[in-house]
Amino acid sequence: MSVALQAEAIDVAAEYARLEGGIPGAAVATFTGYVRASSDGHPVTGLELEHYPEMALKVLQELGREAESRFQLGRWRIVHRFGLLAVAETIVWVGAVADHRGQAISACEYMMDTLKTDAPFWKREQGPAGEQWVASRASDSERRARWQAREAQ
Amino acid sequence: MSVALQAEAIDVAAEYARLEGGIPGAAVATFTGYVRASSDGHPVTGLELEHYPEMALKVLQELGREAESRFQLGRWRIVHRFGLLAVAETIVWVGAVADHRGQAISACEYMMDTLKTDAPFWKREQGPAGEQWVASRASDSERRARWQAREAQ
Amino acid sequence: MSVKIKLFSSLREVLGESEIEFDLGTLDSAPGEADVATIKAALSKCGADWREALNQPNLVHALNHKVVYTQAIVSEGDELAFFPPMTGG
Amino acid sequence: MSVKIKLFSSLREVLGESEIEFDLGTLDSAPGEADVATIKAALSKCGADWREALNQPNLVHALNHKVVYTQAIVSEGDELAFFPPMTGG
Repeated sequence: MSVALQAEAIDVAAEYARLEGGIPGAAVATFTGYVRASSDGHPVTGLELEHYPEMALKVLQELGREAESRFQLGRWRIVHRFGLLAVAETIVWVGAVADHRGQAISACEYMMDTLKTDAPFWKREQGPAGEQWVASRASDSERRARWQAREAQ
Repeated sequence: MSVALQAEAIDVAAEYARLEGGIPGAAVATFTGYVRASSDGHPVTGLELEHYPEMALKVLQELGREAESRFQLGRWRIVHRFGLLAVAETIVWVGAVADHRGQAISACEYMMDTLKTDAPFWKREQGPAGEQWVASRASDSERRARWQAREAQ
Repeated sequence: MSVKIKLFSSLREVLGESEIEFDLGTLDSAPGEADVATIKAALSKCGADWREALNQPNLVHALNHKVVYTQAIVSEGDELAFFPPMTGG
Repeated sequence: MSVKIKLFSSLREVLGESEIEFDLGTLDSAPGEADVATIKAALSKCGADWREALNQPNLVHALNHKVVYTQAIVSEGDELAFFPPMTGG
């Protein structure tokens, strides 16, 4: 039922425990994203995540509430990092609690697909050849569009 | 890359740490199932999970390997309990590590949908009105069948 | 010439047995020709409760830990299990 | 009559600014009729780098923290942000 934007690494175990909260629903799904060691074939040594704090918070809160209503979630949580990240560190964590597994799992997929294209974060990759902004991926827009198509039906 | 059948509650934090293993893929998805406090409208006070140990182990190992190949998983893990379970306790935990989020999330959904109908476990619910075997659900068979339809394409 | 028969869940409960030995030699079938259906038919003669339990339409048969159809051939040393649809997870 | 303009990612980098104030009074538009397109056109006069950055086809415009089209009306006190497609998660 909440969003966190933080510079620190995500404590996945603590996030899970807080989400589950001692009174779990029947189904809890989580997703964690990590910094990759390579990107489109070139090595990556780190990542800088720029963000637009006020908008990011609003977008993610609205996204959580939309997921809650779409998938009848009992609880949800979205944690996104910003700042300097090393390879293999956590970037993002989402969790959803629902009565049925399909709802919890789909909610995580929906939250991830949507935040990738709608939340104001920008990745700048660091590598042996210098730094560069990560380009948005058509595949991310396509995954996002699947949910909009379902909405329109 | 392994299956556990156990009487003890599932230590979700320990399972996650072992799955992630210090060298995570870019994407880790997990699902945890818990004992519900009610079933089809009647209260449930506990659950007894009967299983066929040798077959359960084989079926879940094959399921994990199939998920690994279908979704190009780097790592996976399936933990299923048996014996007496109290309300709100863990029943099952699955986790998948992949390069891309779609793979990790779909693998968890596939493993759950398949084990519900294919792994030899039988739930016996305990409630104020006595005990009764849980009937299989058509919705579970339908969710299972979706994957078989995709396979046939 | 024996096969291990295992029963789970409501079948185990109704029939009061979790495991029995079945002698393939008692069947009319030639060796290597006894299938799951033949064994079900033979066990159905053990009484009305067996007949009813083994002929429920959604019965699952597992031969050596794999779900099979009733045409699967059963051999000496095999393990054959009967149970209702699975409800784990 | 001022609007806060924010720039992120490659726009911030290329233009060397993360936040500027923009005076709606400098526009020809009547009050309440200045839209995002009008402000983009005005800022494009600040130089070739501004013109190029603000006219890239996939530019995103957010007005008061919501993504909008260029027809959205901008009022005094609003916060208008320009940035390339988002790449979080």
